[in-house]
Amino acid sequence: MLTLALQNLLSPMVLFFVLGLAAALARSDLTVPEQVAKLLALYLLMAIGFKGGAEVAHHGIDGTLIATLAAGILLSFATPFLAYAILRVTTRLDPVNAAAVAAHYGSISAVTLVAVTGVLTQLGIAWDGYMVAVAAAMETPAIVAALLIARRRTKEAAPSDSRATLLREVAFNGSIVILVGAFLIGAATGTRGATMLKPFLVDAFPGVLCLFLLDMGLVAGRGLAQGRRHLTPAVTAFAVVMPLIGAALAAALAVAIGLSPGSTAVLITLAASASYIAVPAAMRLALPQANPAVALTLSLGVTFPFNLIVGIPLYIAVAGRIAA
Amino acid sequence: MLTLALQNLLSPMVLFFVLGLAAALARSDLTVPEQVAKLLALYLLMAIGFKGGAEVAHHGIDGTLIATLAAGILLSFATPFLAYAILRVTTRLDPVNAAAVAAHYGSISAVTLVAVTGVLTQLGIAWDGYMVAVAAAMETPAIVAALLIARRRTKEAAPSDSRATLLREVAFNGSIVILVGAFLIGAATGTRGATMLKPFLVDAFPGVLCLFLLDMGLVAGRGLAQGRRHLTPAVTAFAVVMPLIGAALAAALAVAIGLSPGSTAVLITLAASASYIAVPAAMRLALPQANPAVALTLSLGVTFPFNLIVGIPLYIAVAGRIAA
Amino acid sequence: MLTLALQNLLSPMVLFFVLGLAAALARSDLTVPEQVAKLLALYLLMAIGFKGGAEVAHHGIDGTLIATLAAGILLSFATPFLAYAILRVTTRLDPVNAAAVAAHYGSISAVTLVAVTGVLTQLGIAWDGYMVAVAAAMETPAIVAALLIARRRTKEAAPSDSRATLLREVAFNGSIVILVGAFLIGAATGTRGATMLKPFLVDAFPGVLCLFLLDMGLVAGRGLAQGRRHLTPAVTAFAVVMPLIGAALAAALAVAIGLSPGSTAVLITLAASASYIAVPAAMRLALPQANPAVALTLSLGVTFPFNLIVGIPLYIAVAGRIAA
Amino acid sequence: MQTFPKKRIEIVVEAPLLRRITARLEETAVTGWTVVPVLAGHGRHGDWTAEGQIGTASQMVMLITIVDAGRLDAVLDGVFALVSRQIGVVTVSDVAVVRPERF
Amino acid sequence: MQTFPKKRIEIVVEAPLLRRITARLEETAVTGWTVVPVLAGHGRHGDWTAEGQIGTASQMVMLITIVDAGRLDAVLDGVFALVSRQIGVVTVSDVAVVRPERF
Amino acid sequence: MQTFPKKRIEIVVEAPLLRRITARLEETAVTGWTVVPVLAGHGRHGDWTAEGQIGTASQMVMLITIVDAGRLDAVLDGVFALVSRQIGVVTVSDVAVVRPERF
Ligand SMILES: Nc1ncnc2c1ncn2[C@@H]1O[C@H](COP(=O)(O)O)[C@@H](O)[C@H]1O
Ligand SMILES: Nc1ncnc2c1ncn2[C@@H]1O[C@H](COP(=O)(O)O)[C@@H](O)[C@H]1O
Ligand SMILES: Nc1ncnc2c1ncn2[C@@H]1O[C@H](COP(=O)(O)O)[C@@H](O)[C@H]1O
Ligand code: NA
Ligand code: NA
Ligand code: NA
Repeated sequence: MLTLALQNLLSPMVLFFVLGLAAALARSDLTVPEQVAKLLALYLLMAIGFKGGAEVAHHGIDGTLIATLAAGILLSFATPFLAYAILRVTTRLDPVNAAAVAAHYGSISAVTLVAVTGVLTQLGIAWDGYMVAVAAAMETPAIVAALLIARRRTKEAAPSDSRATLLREVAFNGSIVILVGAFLIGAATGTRGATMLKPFLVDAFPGVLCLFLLDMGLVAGRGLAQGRRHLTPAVTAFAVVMPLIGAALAAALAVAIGLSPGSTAVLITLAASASYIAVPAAMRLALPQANPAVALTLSLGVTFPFNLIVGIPLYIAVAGRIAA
Repeated sequence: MLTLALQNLLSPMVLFFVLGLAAALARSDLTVPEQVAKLLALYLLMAIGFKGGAEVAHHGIDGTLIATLAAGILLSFATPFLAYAILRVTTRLDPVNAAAVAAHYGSISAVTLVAVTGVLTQLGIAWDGYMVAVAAAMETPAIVAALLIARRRTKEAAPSDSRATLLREVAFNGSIVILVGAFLIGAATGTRGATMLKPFLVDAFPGVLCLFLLDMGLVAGRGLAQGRRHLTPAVTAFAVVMPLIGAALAAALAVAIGLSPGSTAVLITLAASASYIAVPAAMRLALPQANPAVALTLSLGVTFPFNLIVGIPLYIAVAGRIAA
Repeated sequence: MLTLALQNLLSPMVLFFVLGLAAALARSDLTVPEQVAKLLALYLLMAIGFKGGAEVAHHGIDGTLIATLAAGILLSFATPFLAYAILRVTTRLDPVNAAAVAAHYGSISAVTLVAVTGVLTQLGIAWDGYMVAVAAAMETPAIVAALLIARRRTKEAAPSDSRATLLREVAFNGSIVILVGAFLIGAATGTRGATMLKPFLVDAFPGVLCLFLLDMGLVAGRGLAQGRRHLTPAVTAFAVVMPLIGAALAAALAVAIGLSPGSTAVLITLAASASYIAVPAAMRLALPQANPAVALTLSLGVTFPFNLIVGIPLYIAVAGRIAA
Repeated sequence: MQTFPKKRIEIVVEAPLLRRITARLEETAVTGWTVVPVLAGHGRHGDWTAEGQIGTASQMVMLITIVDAGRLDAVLDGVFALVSRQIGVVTVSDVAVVRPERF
Repeated sequence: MQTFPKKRIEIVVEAPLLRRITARLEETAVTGWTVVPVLAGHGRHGDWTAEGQIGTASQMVMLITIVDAGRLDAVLDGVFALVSRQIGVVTVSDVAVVRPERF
Repeated sequence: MQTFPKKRIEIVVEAPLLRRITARLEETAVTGWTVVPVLAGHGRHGDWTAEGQIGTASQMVMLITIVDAGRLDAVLDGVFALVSRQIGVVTVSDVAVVRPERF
């Protein structure tokens, strides 16, 4: 496991992330232009969705799919209640901000998903293609949970529009649509499609991921510089401990379902990850009184680096031991 | 032919287009950023131009080039008169709008060209590299024809600047310059250049095309949602029948010239396609009274999907039967 | 050597540059969107830095590194004094503008570095990976020199902020950070990283370079059209002769150090190149009274095309003769 | 050239809210608007920049709409019902137009 | 700091027309202008957005030019000769500048 | 809706100078600003365009800041100390805001 950790630390992906972080903290003017960052994210989600679908076309779906989907949805929905309770007890965050942060930690980070599959591919560990669908299913339930929490715990007036509109928007948000769409296309076109798109979607993947992680490092670094003041010890501890709690819960469920080592690692990583595309946007509409910088600083500034550098190798090592 | 149609329907390219269409109609916020869309278009035109040129460097040019160029120019110039007549008889479009739409259908769609070559490559059907030059030559004559029609049929004052300036701008518009420029470079550098650029321009092509067609689907879907009201039954019928008429004329000419099956398919597709880069911009300057949404909704919202999903496999199948 | 020159002239890279130049001068609306241009530059610097680092990981560093670094710094610091003297004697540029231009010619052009490595790779000539570090080290000294010159020769008030801030900004400017960062990552991850990133960073490199040089041609062409009036015969002559002087100095130093033919060609090209990313921005802050169009027209409009088309094949040929 | 006075409303608002604002403007019978990208900003919530962002949550846009003075209050009421708890800035200024019937 | 009154003209116009407008401004001896990108808009012709567009036909840009009041009419006449049949909006407002000789 | 008069300062300035300007604004206790990208421009230094540029030297940005009239002079002094020798344009105009305490 130490070797794995070291190998991970010295992987180009982690190093490009660290480069971005360092550049931002040194106030370098290095930037990835906004539209380029969006292209990189689009590409990675398309690639991972398609790859998952093609894998499903190849190996078929077995009974574990339904169980895993259920486990994912459960994790996404239950985690925010746990996270909220922890935040209220251990930190000084008010109910609204605590609910918003809890939503981020219940939901998943597509970028962390991309990173874990990158490491698994590098290590030659297979994972079930349908985990892509599980990831998509885990995005929204946490938002529902957070809205329930916020309604109970706060006396705030209703947000500017109906819950239904909001949930519809989240369910059809761009990153889910491309992930699920590419998954379905991969499943429909199978080997023929996979061969055709291999040079673009598979061979170039690690390189694009490096460039993307450079950008994530830059954004995280700038976010940390800006959001420092939100990082009280208690809140920072939450951002490191909460992923581990989510990981433990996911590990237990994965063993119960009997997932393969690769898929176990993916499920653990999803549960340990915190959203920063879909949920932040939803929270701006659903809980506008929450300060967006709090959740973003935690999610991208602390939890993502933690997962990328420490978490992922740890989750893979654990998955290797506990999984069938 | 049914197999071909089905195979086409299940190709990643068509499916990514459909994904974009569906996402737009579901009002997803999935978008391809503007500058990224322009990069994708630039890449595809560069790739197809270069590939055509390299093919010419390899196989040389035979006598059919001149005949095919003449046929293309004739098709581009003649079609608008036919299209205008049909529009005036079957629809309620006024002369100016009918002339503008006619220009779109006389000219060609570089994106449809890219799509047909994508399918041909996938099927392993060769086409003559010089068809790229034919495509470029077919872009402008239709605009001249439309201006002649508009001058005769409308009493509108002259547009804001001279015809000469306008035609010069069209002839040097970005998509023609990159297509023809890359063609010449491919022809000049031959096999050596082709080997060097293969990973970027050839291997990645199908993947980039998928991403691009996703974008085209999004834009077409949004255009349809916006432009619905222009789609009267008569006008919609025109957008499906006109490509078939253009295709039939091109098929006849291709047989007369004795083109290969692949090149016949390309010529038919070009004739059946309707512009939406060069001509729309030219019409805004030449016939500003025309409502741009009418032609764009038809060209991108109806004719392009029709060609991509139904037309191209049909044209390839027909070409396979009639060509030498 | 004639063959080399001809082969260079007919390389896709040079031809795409010429295409961009021609399109700009023909006032075509062909453009590479701004953020796309920045992506291409980011990619190329990342690729070349990483490749250099991976090469160092493979072959190690020998004693010549220190000597070459020293030579590079010396060239960068000394050249501006020479350039300034020449400009003041042969042209009518005032002291401030002459100092600004001198800074550009002392420093290096990362884009020219990318181009020369592209040609070397095409010719199968090896160069030492650490030349990437040398390039980075050569960026800043010229700016220090120019500030010394400007302080002595002009009675201008101090610029808007301290020298220290400015030099820090230059040292951490985006293009240096990505070049050096990718170099270190390449060196740290060695063969494993190189294998993983090869399809993206190595195989696609020539193609991306072509697209980038198309953009450089467009920008240079537009700059020439705009900046024509600054191109007096004396000033234009400087932009052709100064690279040759820099090249000669670098050649002498390379021989003294005993560099390999490939590295000699790189050092000569660096010395012969003129900055147009880092130095122009620094000059806007340090010497705002200087007209930015003068230096940019010379550097990108004259010296870069000269180096790309004539210089690089010449420098490689010379390096092949004189190097150990 | 004869010109006619109108009001120019400039709204800097979080990108996720844009759809709701334009829907509200449409309800208030505003005839048109223009959305301009924003690169970066600074306010009570600190600094932000669009650079490198892959989501829209921490992004802002600027919406400009020219309206008749008679409709100004209705438009401002509609807009403020939405933005009052969001991050953003609304300003109003006087402009002159040549074709007054359009606004 | 002493300031001097000038006029600010803001033109939202279709991208293909931009070159002709700037050429006209140059003919009218306008000393400068600035072009700002536009992301999306809504007007009598419906909604449009720049997103995903590969051509310029359905794209708009915003041009801002500061001119002396004495030249306002000449500039507006020149601009309207071009934009009157095109899609777009022109507004004029009062601004103050510090270096009046520049405009 | 009650509104209160403020000043809107619009600064078009070279991109490399932006950091120094915002630092100066912060020193002058300006509460916020918004930066808008610029595509192209024309002035005494000729034409320029952002297209295809890989560096920031020949690029400009537009900064907009709403300030209280009482602070206008201090802000303009601070800004002009920086931009007077740089390439750029500064204009001031009147605007109304709804929440005056913010500026
Ligand atoms: N005084 C101001 N002038 C111009 N823009 C402002 C001003 N205050 C705030 N903004 C913009 O509104 C955003 C949010 O402001 P705030 O809610 O104060 O953080 C800032 O990031 C700026 O883009
Ligand atoms: N009232 C308005 N305020 C601001 N921008 C407008 C307004 N009306 C139209 N526009 C802009 O001008 C474009 C064309 O307007 P129209 O010709 O009315 O469709 C719209 O898409 C908007 O970008
Ligand atoms: N009169 C003006 N109106 C609007 N923008 C201007 C004006 N003059 C200059 N600018 C902008 O400021 C930049 C630099 O101006 P200059 O220093 O005159 O070359 C120009 O490229 C424009 O973007
Ligand atoms: Na989670
Ligand atoms: Na056609
Ligand atoms: Na040099």
